[in-house]
Amino acid sequence: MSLALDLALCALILGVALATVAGSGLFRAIVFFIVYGLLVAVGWVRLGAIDVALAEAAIGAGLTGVLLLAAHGRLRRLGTARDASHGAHLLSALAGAALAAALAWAWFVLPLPERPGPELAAAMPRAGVENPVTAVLLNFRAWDTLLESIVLLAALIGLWMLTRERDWSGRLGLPQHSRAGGVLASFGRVLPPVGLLIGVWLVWAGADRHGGAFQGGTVLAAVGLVAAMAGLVRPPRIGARLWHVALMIGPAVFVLAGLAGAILAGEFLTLPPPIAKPAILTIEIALTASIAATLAFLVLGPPEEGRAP
Amino acid sequence: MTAALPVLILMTSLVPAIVTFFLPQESHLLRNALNLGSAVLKLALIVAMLVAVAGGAIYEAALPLAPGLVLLLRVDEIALLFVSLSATLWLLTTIYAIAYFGDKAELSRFFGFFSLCVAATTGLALSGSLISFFLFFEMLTLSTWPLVAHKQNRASLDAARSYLLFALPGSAALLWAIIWLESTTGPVLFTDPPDLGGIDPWSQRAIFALFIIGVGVKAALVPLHGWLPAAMAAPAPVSALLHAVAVVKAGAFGVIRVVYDVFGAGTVVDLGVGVPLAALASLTILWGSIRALQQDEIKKRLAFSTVSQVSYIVLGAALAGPYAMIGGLVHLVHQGLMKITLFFCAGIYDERAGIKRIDGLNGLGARMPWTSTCFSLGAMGMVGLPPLAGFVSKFYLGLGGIEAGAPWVLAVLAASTLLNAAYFLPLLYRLWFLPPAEDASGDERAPALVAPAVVTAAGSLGVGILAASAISPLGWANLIVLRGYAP
Amino acid sequence: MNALVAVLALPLLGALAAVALPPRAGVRAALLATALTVAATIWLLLAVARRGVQGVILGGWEPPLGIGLAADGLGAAFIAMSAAVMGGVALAARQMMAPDVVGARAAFGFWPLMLLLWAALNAVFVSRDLFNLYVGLELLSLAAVALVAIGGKEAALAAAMRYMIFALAGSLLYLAGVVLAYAAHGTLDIGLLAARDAAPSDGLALALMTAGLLAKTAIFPFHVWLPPAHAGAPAPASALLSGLVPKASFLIILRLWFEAMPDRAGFAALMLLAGLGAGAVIWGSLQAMAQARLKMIVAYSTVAQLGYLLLVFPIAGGDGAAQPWAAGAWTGAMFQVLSHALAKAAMFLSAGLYLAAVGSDRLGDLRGLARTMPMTAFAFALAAVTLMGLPPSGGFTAKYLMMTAAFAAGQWYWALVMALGGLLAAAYLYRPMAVLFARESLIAPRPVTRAAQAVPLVLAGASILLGVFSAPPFEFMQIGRPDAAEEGL
Amino acid sequence: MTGLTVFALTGAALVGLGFYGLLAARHLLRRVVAFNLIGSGLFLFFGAAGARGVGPDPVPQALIITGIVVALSATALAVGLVVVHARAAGHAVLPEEPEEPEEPKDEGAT
Repeated sequence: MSLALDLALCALILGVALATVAGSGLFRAIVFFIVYGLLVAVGWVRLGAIDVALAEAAIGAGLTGVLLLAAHGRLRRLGTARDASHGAHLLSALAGAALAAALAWAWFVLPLPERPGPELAAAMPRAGVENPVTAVLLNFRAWDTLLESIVLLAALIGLWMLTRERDWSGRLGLPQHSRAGGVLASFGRVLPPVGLLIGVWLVWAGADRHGGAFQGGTVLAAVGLVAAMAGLVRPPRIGARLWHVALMIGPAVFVLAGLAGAILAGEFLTLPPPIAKPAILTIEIALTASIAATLAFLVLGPPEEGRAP
Repeated sequence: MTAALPVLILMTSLVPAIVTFFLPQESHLLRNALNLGSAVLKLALIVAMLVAVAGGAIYEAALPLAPGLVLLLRVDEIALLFVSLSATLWLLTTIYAIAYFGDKAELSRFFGFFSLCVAATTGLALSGSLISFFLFFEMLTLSTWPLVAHKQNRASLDAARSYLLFALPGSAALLWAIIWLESTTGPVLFTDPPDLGGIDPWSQRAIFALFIIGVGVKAALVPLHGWLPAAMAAPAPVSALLHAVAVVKAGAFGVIRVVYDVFGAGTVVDLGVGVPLAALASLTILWGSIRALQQDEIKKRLAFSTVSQVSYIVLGAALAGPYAMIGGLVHLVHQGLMKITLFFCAGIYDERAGIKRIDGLNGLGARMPWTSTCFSLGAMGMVGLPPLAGFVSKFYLGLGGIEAGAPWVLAVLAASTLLNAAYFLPLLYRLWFLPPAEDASGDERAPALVAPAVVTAAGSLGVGILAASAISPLGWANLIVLRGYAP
Repeated sequence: MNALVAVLALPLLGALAAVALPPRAGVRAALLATALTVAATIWLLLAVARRGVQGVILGGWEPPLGIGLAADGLGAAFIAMSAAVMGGVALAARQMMAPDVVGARAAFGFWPLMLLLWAALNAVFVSRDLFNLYVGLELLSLAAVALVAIGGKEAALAAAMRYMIFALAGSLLYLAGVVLAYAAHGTLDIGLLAARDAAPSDGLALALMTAGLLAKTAIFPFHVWLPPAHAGAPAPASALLSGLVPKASFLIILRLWFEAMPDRAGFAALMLLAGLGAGAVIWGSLQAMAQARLKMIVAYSTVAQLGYLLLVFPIAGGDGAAQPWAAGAWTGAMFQVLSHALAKAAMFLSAGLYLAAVGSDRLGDLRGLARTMPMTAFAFALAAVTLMGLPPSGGFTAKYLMMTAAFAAGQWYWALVMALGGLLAAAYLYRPMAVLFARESLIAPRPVTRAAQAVPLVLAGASILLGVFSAPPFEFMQIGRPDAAEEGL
Repeated sequence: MTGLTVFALTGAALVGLGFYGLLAARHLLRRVVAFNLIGSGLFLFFGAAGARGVGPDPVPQALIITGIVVALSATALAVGLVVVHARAAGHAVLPEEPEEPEEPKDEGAT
């Protein structure tokens, strides 16, 4: 039964993916991609990885989808692309098939290795959190997560570098033309408090059950974006220093906490067990704020004063 | 002190080079004092060392770079011969150059690279290992380029490009040879030839050929000589440097090192590569002379004459016998003295009388007696008239040819002497026996230009007359061969 | 607290400060962070030289659970390389990236991106964890792409786009290999991986990771993105991109083939890598000869110079690692990395100065600039000496060591490639030299301060001194090397 | 055939499909989508591999979450680049040959 379910789900995933790659029409491809992301999130649930499922749904399908849709909107009036030659298609197909075949072959020859299970079990009591995924992310492999939050920031600075010089002092994103009293506006009034609650809960719960700074931050970013679209808040300008502080506070707290660990406990990024939980929570809260701001700004895009939406 | 002295000698040209680069163009006095002072200091240090080495002292200084890469300065007799020649001529050329350029532009750059060139020549003269030799050989290549291009006009830049076009592939060949050799034998020191047992004879021949290509470019062996006549676009002091002090001499010196210290004269004979090299040298001697005969420009004629004359040194090395060796070594000095005299004079003719071509020389002997006398001495020396310097060289080379069982060398020498006479004597005839042109002008009221020429001309006369004395270049060459260069 | 943590944390904090503070204070904070990181780098060098490999077990969690960092001689030397180049670039950028020169946008973005790039480089140079290397590489790539896009013009944007696509594809291929490695061995730590038994999927994992990293290193034939990207960025950014960035992904290839999976490297694969390297040397040089702009020549020269690095694999990799010549070849390649970084940074900064002086880097517009800007011309010439591999530069030490080892290994053809590459480098670098040296000056250049001209001169001089004093760095880089030979060949 | 195998093979197929898309697509936005397909396929494969044996391994899950965020960052910058590049060039396609920067009309390039 469950195998049949998995088979059906995977067939669906593959079908939608195929439609994304090979189907005609860019808009349709993007919509298919969002559907695809949600299906993959279901797949993660089937694999028992709830945290990944949340991340995939919120980030992989949600935010990525919004990014792509927004870009599609901005590109709409441009000419359509020439297609590649048949020879190029054939070669690409061969390369893709070879890669897929190689990975499939690898699956069947993969040995079952000894994994860091015992070490993990021994370390969990000192990790400060109950959820092993959160423990790995924010304690055992905190360096990865720290760098990852910096990657987000680098992407945002990079995106801002794409601003035209004359737009540099403008507000982020396209100029807003909110329609007062529209559906979006009333939706936008209701959603933020609810979303805020969900976001905070995801961070809080991430310590022991499922969720975490990235999932929570994504929800908060979405709240902000909806509010902006509804005209409740106006996107800030690049020059707004306070927002810059919001962007860097998470990584900064993370680095400083790591350095404090190095001085107090001997190694960089050490969280001594007695204060591990509060430390992780502090880091997570600061990270969530930065992630939410960074993600929202990434979706808004660089300032574009001179162009109608 | 035994380690410091060679380093010190190197520094006497390296430090002024670096300092000079940063001197403003206007500080003539400081620059001249620096260059002359260090040249005198260097000469003094070399004289001190000469005395000590004649008494059997050995100087050595090493700077290990990476494994297998050791910068080794080691003073032996042959190194001293070359280094004293270049130091003496450097001093004279510096005096000459200061007078020649006056207050022209870009002099800090010129004298900087000039000193760098001499530092490189000193370094390669004193090199005690193959890789050190290569290091300084390349330094010479690079520091010569801005000198050749100094005038920065099209002709100079073309000449400089043609120089690199020959020199860099030559360097590649040399490096290739060194690495091929050292990957089997390990680092090669000049103290005793390495054991070549691990390399098959044909590879040894190939390595030898690569070596000869590498150093042959600088020695202007035919057909690798094309850059040298082109380089005449450079100012006269640079020509003096190229032809007498540094570049072609470095090539010829390299041939001597390759034959006697890398392979060993015995191996060269056993491999049968000496005779082909001697043949190539002979071809160069004759070809250079024939080409010189066809030139109408004074400096071009002198340039082809250099192509020809430097191969006497190569010939001496290739014959791999004691007499030939003496002839080759002594010609290293003699040719330097004579050729620098000729170039000094050609520069004076150009600078003071505006004469570049041979037909302009008519009757100049009366108007510019000092210059013309020096020029005549140099030219007659080149031809090999006894008792001038060139005769001594040719005499020993001839003996060496007979000794090595190659009597055809005598024919080459004879033919070359005839050709030398054919391209030099008409010049002397014009200088002294033809009436001057109507509009002829020119004087030699430039003592700093004429004095160096007088000194070198006197020198080339002196080394011939005093050849029998122990302190003459011939005496020194005899000492070198006695001390272990005899096969 | 130790020096290794400092060289990672300081540029990060500097970048964050540069983001948060107002423009002027941000630049000052960035410069302060630069100075502190350089100091921390010296501290690290001393620590490694005195006490050997410097390691950090992050958070106190030992691998396989946690992530280990280690600065061996190689990693520390690479960190020193980035400190040297970053320091020079920061000094140059104070003028070249000032708001009145490049506008408020680029002036804001450059400093945090530069420091993030630095942090990413240092993180990659010391990480012992394959996935952590992936994250570090991503940070590096995004910062690098952003630095290309800073140029702002249409061609720079196209170049950044192309760079991005190659970087993305490269990342995913690398990640695919990492996934296979963890799936087969249950660890990501390089040291632990080396100790595990070989799995059948290892060959595929190694191939995928290597292919991805080659694309990021811009190894022929994946090099097409590099020249327009490096030439399109502002000069200080080009110096970082060309001098440092490809070295990070190359170092990972090296760690994979020499440390993580040395026994899985077949000779044919090693020869294939070197073949690609040889192709890069030849093709990159030929392309450099055909360029009409100084920055494009210098950028194509990077393609060629990176090719040399791959020649080390068949000489010192696989079974060759146990041979007496391996240390020489391996260290020679590292010398090439270091001297190329210094020389290339000097060249791009010189090009930037010429660009600032005459507003163009077309060769025809650079005529006679050796006269007005002699220090810059001299810097370019010294850097050219290194790239040509002429003595006594670091480039020569590199080529000498590698060529000798190639001969000793019986692979003389690679030595031939190196010799040919040197001649080709002379050919493509001669053109700009001759133009600079020509007498007639067409455009009256704007004045450039001596202080600005000193930066490339110092960098180029350092690339020469690396050859003159090559014994200490040679010894240093043997620290912590798996099979360091006492004596080279 | 187990459920894990199904997911792993799906992951492999997605990687292949995405790789094909990345190489064959000309529209840059499609290439970005393809990049995301490869990433999620790879993660699926990884997740399936990590779920083998006794109980799921949390390490791959954490790595995948990191990977997803990193992929998003790259996607955001890539999408931004696509938009500005397309706006400057008039189309969202890269030329076949890289052009010479700053002076694109020039003949000197490749």
